Amino acid sequence: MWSLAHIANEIHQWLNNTFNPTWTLIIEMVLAGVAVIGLFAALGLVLVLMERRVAAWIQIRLGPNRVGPLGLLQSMADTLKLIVKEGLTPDGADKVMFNIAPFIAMIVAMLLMAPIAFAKDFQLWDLNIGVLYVTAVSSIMVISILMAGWSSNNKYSLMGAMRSGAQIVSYELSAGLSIMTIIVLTGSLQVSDIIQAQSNGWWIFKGHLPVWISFIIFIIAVTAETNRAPFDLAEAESELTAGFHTEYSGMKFALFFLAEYINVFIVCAIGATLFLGGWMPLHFGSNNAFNNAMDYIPSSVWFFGKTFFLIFLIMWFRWTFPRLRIDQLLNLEWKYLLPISMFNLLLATAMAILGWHF
Amino acid sequence: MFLTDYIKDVTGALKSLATGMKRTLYYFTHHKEIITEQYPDNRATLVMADRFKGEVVMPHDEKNEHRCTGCTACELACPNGTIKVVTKFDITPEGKKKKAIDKLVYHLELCTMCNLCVQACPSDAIKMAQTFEHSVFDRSKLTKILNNPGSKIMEGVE
Amino acid sequence: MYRETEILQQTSPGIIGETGEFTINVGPQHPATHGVLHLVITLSGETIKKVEPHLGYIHRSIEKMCESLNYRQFIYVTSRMDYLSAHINNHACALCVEKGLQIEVPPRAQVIRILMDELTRVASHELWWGAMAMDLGAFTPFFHAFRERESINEIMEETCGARLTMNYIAPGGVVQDLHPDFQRRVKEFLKLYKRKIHEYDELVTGNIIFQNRMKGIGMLSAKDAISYGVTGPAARGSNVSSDIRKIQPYEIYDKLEFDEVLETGCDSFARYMVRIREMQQSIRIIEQLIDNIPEGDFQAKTKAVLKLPKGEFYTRVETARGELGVYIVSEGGTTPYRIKFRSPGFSNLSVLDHIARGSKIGDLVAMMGTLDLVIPDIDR
Amino acid sequence: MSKELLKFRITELLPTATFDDSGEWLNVELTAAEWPTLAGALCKDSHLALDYMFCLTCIDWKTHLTMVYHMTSTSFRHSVVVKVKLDRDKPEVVSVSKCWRTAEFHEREVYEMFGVNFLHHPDLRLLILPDGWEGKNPLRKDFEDPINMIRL
Repeated sequence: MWSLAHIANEIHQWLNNTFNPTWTLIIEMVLAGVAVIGLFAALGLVLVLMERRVAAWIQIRLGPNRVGPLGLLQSMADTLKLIVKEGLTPDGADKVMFNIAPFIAMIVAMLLMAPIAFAKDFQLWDLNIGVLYVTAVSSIMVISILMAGWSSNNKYSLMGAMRSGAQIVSYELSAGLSIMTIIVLTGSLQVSDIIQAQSNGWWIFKGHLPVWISFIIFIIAVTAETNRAPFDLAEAESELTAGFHTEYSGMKFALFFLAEYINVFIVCAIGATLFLGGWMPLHFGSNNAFNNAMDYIPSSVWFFGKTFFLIFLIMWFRWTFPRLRIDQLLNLEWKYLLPISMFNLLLATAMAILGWHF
Repeated sequence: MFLTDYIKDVTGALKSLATGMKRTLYYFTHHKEIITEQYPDNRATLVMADRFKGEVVMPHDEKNEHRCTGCTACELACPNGTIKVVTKFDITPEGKKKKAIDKLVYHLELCTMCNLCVQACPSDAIKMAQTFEHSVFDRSKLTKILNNPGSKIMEGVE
Repeated sequence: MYRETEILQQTSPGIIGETGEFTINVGPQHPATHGVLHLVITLSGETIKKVEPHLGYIHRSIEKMCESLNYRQFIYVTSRMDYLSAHINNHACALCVEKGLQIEVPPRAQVIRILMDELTRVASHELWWGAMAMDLGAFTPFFHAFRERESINEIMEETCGARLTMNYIAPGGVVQDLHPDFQRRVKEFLKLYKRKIHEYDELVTGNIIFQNRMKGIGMLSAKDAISYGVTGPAARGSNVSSDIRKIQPYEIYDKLEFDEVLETGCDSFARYMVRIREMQQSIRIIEQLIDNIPEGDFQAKTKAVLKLPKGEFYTRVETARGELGVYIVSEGGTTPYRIKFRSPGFSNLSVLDHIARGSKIGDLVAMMGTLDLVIPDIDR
Repeated sequence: MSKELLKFRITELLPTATFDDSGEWLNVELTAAEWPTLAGALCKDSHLALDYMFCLTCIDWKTHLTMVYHMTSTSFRHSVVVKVKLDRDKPEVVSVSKCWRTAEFHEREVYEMFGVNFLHHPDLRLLILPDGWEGKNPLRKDFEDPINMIRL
C-alpha cells in the first residue's frame, strides 16, 4: 500500500546500499532538513490562502480570486512582494537583536517539527519525551517576540512584546495541564505510544468529560499561545498598530508571519495527535466493513485532515470574536482555565487509576 | 452559591461564544449570501443611478449645437470656482453683435458634484453625467472644455 | 510638518521618567482613530494617566470659508464636516436659513427630509457598529454592517445622486423630488434590516468577550456629561435626555411617534446600546412615514439670491452623533457675516480625557468607539 | 421659565445687565468685568440652573469682539444667550471653564481663532493651529491667507 513510511524506507534502503552508514545518516539529515523547509514553504502558502478564504467567506466576500486559477497563486504573489520589499532597520534599533529575532522565531518553529508523526511510522525523531520536548521548545517562542519588541526601540512594539510575554507564560500552564490529562491516561510521553494507545478509539471519544474539558482548554490555550485572535494582544492592530512587529518589513516581517502560521500548524498537529488520534483512522467498534474502508484512506491524509480541521477551528475563532483586554486575558487564565484544568487533571487521574475510560 | 454561579458563568460565556460561531459558520457555508461586486469585470452590466452626479457635461445635438448662452449663472453659482465661462461676440446675420461662449472651462479636479451649477442654468445647457472613472495620469487632463470645437448655440435659445 | 519638534521630544529614547510614566502618540496615523486625530497619551504601564488631544490635522476652516459663500452655496460645504450624517448637517443649515427668511417648507419636503435624516442616521450607526467591533478586534461585523449600509447608500444614490455627500437639501425644501422607486427600495431595505438585525446581537452584543470589554468602563456621570456638553447617544447612555428631536422639535418630529432612547448604565455598553436601540427607533419613524408621504411641492418658492435679514439665527438639530448647532450672524447681505458650527464631535472629544483616566489602552479604543468620533466633524 | 421671569431673575443677580429679547432667546449684554460674577450665579442658581452650555463662540465686529455664550437648562429647558463685549486690541475675559467644563475646549478654540485671552483658564494652549503659529488669528475679519484664501 502506498504510504509515506514506505517511500522513506525505500530511500533509506537505497542510500544504505549505495553509501556507507555515516554518509547515509548525513544525507538523510540533509534530506530531512530540506523536507522540513519545503513543508514550511508549502504550509505558509497554503495556510495564508486558507486564512484569507475562510475570512472572506465568513465576511460574505469572495476572497482572493485574481491571481491564478481561483486565486490559488495569491500567496505566491504575496511572497514575491515580501521578498522584493526593502527590509528596514530603524535607526535607534538594536541592530543585532532586531535582525536575529525573526530567525529565532523560525528556528523554534522548525525544532517543533521533529517529534510530529505525519503518517504511520513516518516521524523525524520519535524521542521518548516527545510531548515534553514540544512544550519546552515552544516556550522559546516568547523570546523571539520579546527580542523583536525590545530591540525595535518603539514603545508600541515594547508594549506588544510585554503583553505577549505575560500571555504566553501564563497560557503555557493550562496548555501543559491539559496535555497532562492525556499523558496520565496514556502513561507515556512518547508520541508514537500516545498514538498507539488510541488504536481502539481516539481519546476524545473514549476519554469522557475530562478529555473534552481538556480539549477545549487546550484549544483556548494554544490559540493564546500562538497569539491568534481573540488573544492577539501582542499585535492588537487597533490598539498597538502592529505590536511587536510594527517596525519589521519585507522578508523579516514575512518570517514572523510564517512562524505564526507554522506555530498554528504545529499546535494543531499536537492537538490532533493527542486528542484525535494522530494518523489513526476513525474506527467504530466492531463495524468491520466501515473500519476497513477507513483503513484504505492513507494515514497521512488522516493526520493532515485532523490538523486542518483544528486549524480551521482556530481561524473560525479569529474571524468571530472580538479581542480581550490584557487584564481579562490574564483573569481568564488564572481564574478560570487554570483551576478548571487542575481539577480536570485530578479527575482524569482518578479515572485512569480506576480504569473508567474505555 | 459561589460554585453554581461560577459554573453558570462559564456555561453562559461558552453559549454566547457558540451563538456567534454559529452565525459565522452559517455565512461560511452559505455562499449565496456573498455580496461582492466584481468591479471592473462587471462594467458591462453595471448600471449607475440616473441621478448620479459624476461630472458636468454639456449635451450637443447632432448638428453640434448646444444650449449655452454664456450667461455665467453657473460660474456665479459654483462655490469652488470650478467653472469659468469665456465669452466672445458673434456677428449675427443681421450684423448685430451677440454674446456667445467661446469656451466653457470646467475644472473637474475642483468639482465637488454639488449640482448647484446645473440648478442655476436657465437654459438647461449643462447636466450631470453618470461617469465615475475619472482617474488620469496628468492633472491637466482634468481641466475640460465642455463645448465641442466649432459648436454654436441652438436656434431659439435665449 | 506640524509639531515635529514636539513629537520627537515625546518619542525620543529615555522613555520612562522617574515616575515610571511615558507618553505615546496615538495618531495622527493610527488604526483606532479612524482619521487624523492625534492623541498624546501618558501611560504608566498599560494604565492611562492622561489623554491630550491635538487637533487640526484636517481643519479646513469651514467657518471662514462660509463667510465668503452665499446662502445656497454654504450648505454643500457642511456635508464635509460630519460626512456620515452629511444630510442632517445640510438639514441644519437649511433650517437656519429658512428661519431667517421665514420660509414655510411644504409638508412633502418636510417628510422627505425626515425620511432621509433617519436613513442617514441608520447608515451612520451601522458604520459605527462595524467600526466599533473592529476597534475591539472583531473584523467580521464590519462587513456585515456594510451590507445593510450599502442598501441605504443605494437608496441615497438613486434619489440624491450621491452616496455620501448628498447635497439634497436646498433652502425651502429639497433639490429634486423623490425617485419613483424610492418607496419600494426603502421597504426592501426595511425587510432586509429586519431579517438581519438579530445577527447584530448574535455576533457582538451578546458576546461575552464584548460585554466584558464594554461594561463598567468609561464611566461618565450624568452631571459630567452635561457639564462637558456631551450630546447625542453618548449623553443618553448616561441617562441625560438630550434628543433635540424631542426637546426642540423641528419639522414634523413632534407629530411622530418615537421614543427617546435612554440608558442608565453610564458606561461604554450603555452608549453602545443607545445606538443599537436608536436604529430601531429610526426604523420606526421611517415605517410611519414611508406610506404617508404627502403629495405636493417638494420645494417652496424662493428667490434666486437669498438675503437674510440683519440678525442672529440659531438652529439645533440632532445628528447621528449629537447636537449640531448652526449659528448664523447676518448683516443683511448675501453671505453670512459670521457662522459657527457647534459640532457634536468637538464637545464629545473633550470628555475623553475625563473618562479614560485610569483605564487601559484597550479601553481607550473602546471609549473612542462609543463616543463615535468623526474627525472632520471635530476639526471642521 | 419665561423670558420675563428670566429677565427678572438675572436683574436680581446683576442689576446692570441690559437685555434684548427680540430673538428666539433672551439676550443678556454685559461687559467683561461683569461676566465672572454672573457666570458663577447662572450655573449654580437653583431657579435658573443653566447647567449646559451648548455653544461658545466669538464674533469679530471689526471695531470690537463679542463673546457669545449660549446656555440652556437641562431641567427647565429655558435658554439664555450672554454677550460680552471685548476690546479688539486687548481682548481679555475670565474663563468660565470652572462652571461649564465644555468651555475649556471651546475657549481654547476661540483663543487661537480670535486671540481672546481667557484669564484663569487651566490649559490655554493652541489646540487646532500648529505649534509656533505666528501671525494673525484666522477667524478675525482682517486675516488674509496668501495661499489658501477662498475668494469668488
